[in-house]
Amino acid sequence: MSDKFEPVIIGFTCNWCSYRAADMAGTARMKYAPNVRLIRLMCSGRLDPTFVLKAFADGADGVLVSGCHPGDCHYVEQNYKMLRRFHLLIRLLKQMGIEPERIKLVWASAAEGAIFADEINKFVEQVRALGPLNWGASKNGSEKVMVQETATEVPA
Amino acid sequence: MTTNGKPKFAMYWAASCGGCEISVLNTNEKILDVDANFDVVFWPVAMDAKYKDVEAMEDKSILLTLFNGGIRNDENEHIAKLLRQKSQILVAFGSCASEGCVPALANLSNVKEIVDTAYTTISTDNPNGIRPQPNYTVPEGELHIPTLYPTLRTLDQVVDVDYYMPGCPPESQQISAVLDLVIQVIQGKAQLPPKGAVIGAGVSTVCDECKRKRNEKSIKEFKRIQEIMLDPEICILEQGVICSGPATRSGCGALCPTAGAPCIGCYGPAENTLDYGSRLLSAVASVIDSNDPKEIDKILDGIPDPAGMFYRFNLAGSLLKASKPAWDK
Amino acid sequence: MERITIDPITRLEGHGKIEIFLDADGNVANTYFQIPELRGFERFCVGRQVEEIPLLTNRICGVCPEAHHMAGAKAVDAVYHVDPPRTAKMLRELLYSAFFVTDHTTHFYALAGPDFILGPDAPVAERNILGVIHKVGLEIGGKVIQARKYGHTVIEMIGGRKIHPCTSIPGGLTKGITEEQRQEIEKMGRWAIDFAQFSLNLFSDIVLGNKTYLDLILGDIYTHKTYYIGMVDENNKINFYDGKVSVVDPEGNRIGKYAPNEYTDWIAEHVEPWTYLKFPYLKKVGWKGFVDGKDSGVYCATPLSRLNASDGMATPLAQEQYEKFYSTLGGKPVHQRLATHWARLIELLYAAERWVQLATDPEITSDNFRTIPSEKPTEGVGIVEAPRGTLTHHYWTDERGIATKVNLVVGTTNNYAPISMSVNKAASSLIKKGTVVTEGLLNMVEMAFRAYDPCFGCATHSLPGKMPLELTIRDADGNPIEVLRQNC
Amino acid sequence: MIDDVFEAGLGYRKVIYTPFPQAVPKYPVLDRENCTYFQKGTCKACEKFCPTNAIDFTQEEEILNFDVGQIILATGWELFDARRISQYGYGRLANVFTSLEFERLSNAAGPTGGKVTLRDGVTVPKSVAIIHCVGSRDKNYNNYCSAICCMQSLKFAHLVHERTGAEVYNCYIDIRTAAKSYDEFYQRLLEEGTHFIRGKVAEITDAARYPGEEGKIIVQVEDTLIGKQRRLPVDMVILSAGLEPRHDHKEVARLFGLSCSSDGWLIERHPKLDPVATMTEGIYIAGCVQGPKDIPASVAQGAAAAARALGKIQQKEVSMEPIRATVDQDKCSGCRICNNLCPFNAILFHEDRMVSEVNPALCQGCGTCVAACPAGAISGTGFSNEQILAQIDGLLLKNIKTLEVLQS
Repeated sequence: MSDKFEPVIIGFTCNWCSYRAADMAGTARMKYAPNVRLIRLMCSGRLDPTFVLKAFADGADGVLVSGCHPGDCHYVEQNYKMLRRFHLLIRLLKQMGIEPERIKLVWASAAEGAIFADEINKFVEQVRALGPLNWGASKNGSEKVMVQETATEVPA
Repeated sequence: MTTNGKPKFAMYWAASCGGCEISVLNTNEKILDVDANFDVVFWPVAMDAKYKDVEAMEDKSILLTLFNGGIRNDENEHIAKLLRQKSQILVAFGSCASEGCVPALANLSNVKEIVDTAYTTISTDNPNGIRPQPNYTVPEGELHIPTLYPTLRTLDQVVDVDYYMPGCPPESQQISAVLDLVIQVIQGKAQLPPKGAVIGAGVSTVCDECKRKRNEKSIKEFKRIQEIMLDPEICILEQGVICSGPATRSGCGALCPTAGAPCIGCYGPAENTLDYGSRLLSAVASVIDSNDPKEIDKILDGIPDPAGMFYRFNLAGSLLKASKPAWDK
Repeated sequence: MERITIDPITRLEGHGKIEIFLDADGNVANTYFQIPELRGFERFCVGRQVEEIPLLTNRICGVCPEAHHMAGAKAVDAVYHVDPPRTAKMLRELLYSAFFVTDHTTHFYALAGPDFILGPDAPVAERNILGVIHKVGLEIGGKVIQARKYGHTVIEMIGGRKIHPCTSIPGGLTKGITEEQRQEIEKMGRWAIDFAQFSLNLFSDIVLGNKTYLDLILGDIYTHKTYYIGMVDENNKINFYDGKVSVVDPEGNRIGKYAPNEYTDWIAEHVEPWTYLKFPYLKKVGWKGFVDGKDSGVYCATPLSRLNASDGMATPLAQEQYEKFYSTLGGKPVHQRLATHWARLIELLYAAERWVQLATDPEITSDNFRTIPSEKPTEGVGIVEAPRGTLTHHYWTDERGIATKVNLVVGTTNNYAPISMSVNKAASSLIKKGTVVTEGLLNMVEMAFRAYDPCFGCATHSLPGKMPLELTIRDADGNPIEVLRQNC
Repeated sequence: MIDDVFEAGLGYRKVIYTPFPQAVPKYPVLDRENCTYFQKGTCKACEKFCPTNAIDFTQEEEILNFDVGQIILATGWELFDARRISQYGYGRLANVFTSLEFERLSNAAGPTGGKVTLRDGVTVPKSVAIIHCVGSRDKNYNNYCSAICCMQSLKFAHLVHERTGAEVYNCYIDIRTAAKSYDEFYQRLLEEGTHFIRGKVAEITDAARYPGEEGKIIVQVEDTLIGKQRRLPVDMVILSAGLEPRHDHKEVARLFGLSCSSDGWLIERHPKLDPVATMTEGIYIAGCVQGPKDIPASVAQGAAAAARALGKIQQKEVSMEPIRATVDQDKCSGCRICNNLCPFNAILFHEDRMVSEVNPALCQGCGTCVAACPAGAISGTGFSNEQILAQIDGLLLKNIKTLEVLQS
């Protein structure tokens, strides 16, 4: 067990692009940091800010949000609706004392497995540099977050 | 202690403003119904309360306790636990107990900042930088004042809560309706709602009760209420002024929008909603009329205080509960 | 050293606690009146949109949210350098007058009334509003409920809500009133005038007609010679909503009047390490400790203070009562704290008369209730008279109208030093070596501060109302030898 | 009249003409802009000559509305404009042709009757260079492979060889012959003696530098197989221009509620499992509107799309993906936040009851309205709040009581 801080990151992916990009990265045997645990949504437009807050409150150190490139949304333009929320959410997180560097938006097409993997790796390092957020464990007497030392296999 | 066979009733305030109590008093004649149907054992505002008597009671001997106010210090917490122990039904009464209300905005700052601010204001004469001390020795002896908790918490973050009654304060007619229901339950004419339910409010949101005309929404610019003359007939949010009505539980009768002011969200989140602020944030942001990041940012400059705007009444009860500076050492 | 703790904290929401230290002779050595809570409004209002602060500060106190709403509204007007139209100011003052009727009624009948009508030695179980009703008749209960109901009806018509009004914004109000509403308001106001006169007659019959009470009022136990402040109009008549704050010395001489934005020249707040609440005093005189007299900056801001600081009432019936007040009590200024209850009823009458005056103004139903601010927001002070004292809100903003600093000098806070002194004096006078501490005696101590109608909801930004007490007498080792409780 | 459309500017047509030999319906049309009657007000000679009185000068364009349940989009492609690669000289050098031009030139029904000539219409080229991947597989223009150019270029090489006996040089990046009988054709060309040079052409110019280059077009190319720069002096150059989406692809996509890839091709519902359906129920795509493809693939996809449409008609009922949003009518406050958010117009507002409702036949299940509903009144099957929040819990090892048991 190393002493190196392993950030826990929740990633929200779009069924049509980034989820497939992650899939592609996998099938192409490209490695990306196991710190990111992905949740599939049908569209980034499904991203409810509640999910992001829940992830942080439950102990995530970072949140990755990904969607189709602007103009490429499978549902025409729903990724823009996520974009609008994302911008406002960042402002809120800043006020709550969560560094904007802990949340990242990545546009990735289904073909961009390598780019997506690269972005994940960069983001993991970025969050690692910030250190643990420890939100869930910090509340008075509330339960401690269990963070495993080594990343386990994440069911898709 | 009275033993007239009537079920026992208690009402208590913790860290609150007293508006809940006033709203109960504003039910007027309903108070008499309470008196007729209950043995009021503990209600500081209306009667001489016997706290020690409560302590001496058997567990679960109070049928109904309405608890208002948030949990700011150990004393609040202590009595919350006591009343939980003594009560069959504990209701988080009002916004403070349910979700923290305005005082929970203090959870955006840490206690040191709060104290420093209070004792360095422009009118404060404090050349020696004095701060109140939990323990302080005066010539005659030692004095104690409680230490503040780092954050304000809701009642259900401290004890198990049976029902929630939202509102700042809960509207009198809603209080009357709830009291009627409980009286009917006692008389065997009605059933209690399932544990954990929100009572004395609707299941929809304030728009449901708002008479203003609504259209499809598309916002190009957010405005502050002092900047425009609002059309009294049309949805306030459509006019660019953020109104919390769409996300706020119904039950008040849309009082503020009817009076020309935006809803500020005192009735809390709608049914089964995990986080009030993110619901409202998501809704408001979704209808911004731009796909260009720069323009979106410019439009968002019209919401200079998202935390205050979206968590005005709900910070303690939100997912994040408090800002990082509030709890970070 | 023996100590007596009058400790409402043990009732466990804790908003006031009195420590009485006895000296070796068993006499009172000193008292400390502690406020153990702080909610931090001055901190967390920072960063908010300034027009929202009048809504947030409402929640300082659910008993007098109208006062915070009005002080806040005037402060945000000043922040935006905007002068609301006459109709807006009148509507706000109309709401505020109705509120004063409600609030003063509640205090007199529910909190102070029992002391006079039933007597301080009456059994605890009877010493409440129900006891009052039993003594003077059920009809009064109905009238008190009616007065509260009417007041709240007007508050809701203009303020949008019965509790925590929401309609005051920078430059005026979000809405006006209709002619039908005006007629209803006028009708209720006329009833309120009758009710106020009825209340004064009741006071006159029961209290002034009873020599024991009169002696109690005029006695030294409840007397302090302090400065007084209160808001007055341009004719130096009392006004709750607008004007300048008049300051008079213990001899009744006006030493000046200050406008809201000059308050920092006049008022400063002293800090003690053993309590969360600050002690305001007159800056020009200086903080000399918990003493009265001309050299001590301790001042008082209550109904009695307002009468002392003014030259009279702006309405005829109230003016008559004002004159009667001073002729009965021996001229200005009146220092006897228990006279505050009478002063409160005179204010009740004034508020009811003002209510009708404003409701019959032809411009009150005008549509001109808003001025849209055109200047950049900067800084502003708003002052109103809250029922429990002069209330000052001071906001600073950046150019976007986001609060950067907030200062609040709240009604009850003004009176913290005099309340402490009154408690000390009452305790010192009543508790002597060998005294058996009875509930009645404890209540006499409580009466010392009840006259101020202290609202620690406002002061601590916590809760209002009648204070529960726990009095503990401890021996030299700190072991309790006797415990007495009231309301706890 | 020069026929800019079908003959690619190489041939002529009359003012009254049939657009192309296989036009459906096969009716002649009248070109108003060039008709003497429409321009000057007199003539109508044709009217007199027409034996069936088929000419009607009063006819106007009209828009016909059809109510249909399904639509197959086969709006095709546009040719990459070779002028954009200015160093290739198209439009400047007369004997640089595009693939489309050469297609007409080599066609038996074309302007030259199938005779391969230079721009003068007379001279037969003695050497021809065919440039592959013009505007394709080039990050300056289009990243994608246009799919048809390899086989098209091989066909051209074969035709040139067959009709003129000229030397043919094919400059290619890769040869892609991945379909039945394609590679065999490539082998045949190799045997015919066509030169294949692996390398991307740098420049096409008429500036002669060496003897023998005068009067020729010189193709500068690096032959990467031998690692040498080569200059090919030829008489004729054919640019195998790539396929591009139609210029109005975005409007078409918007009209039908579809989305395009970043290249501009319409996106199918699923690249493997549902290649002709789209995200909009009842809209199918076939041919190059979905991506570059050759004729067999286009025909196959067209037939597939037709079969899908017929299948729906046969079933007489519509089955849908179970991922749909629904509005809880009790919780909906009628705030109308969601009304404007659906690109498929699936959300309707009932003025009478002041509630919104999702039309399940139109909803595509993206979930945007679910995320935006401030009342939490909209829920999405398969991706409900509870389900996603439970996933977050699970991934963060929260609220999992059994886990500790398992670990211990």
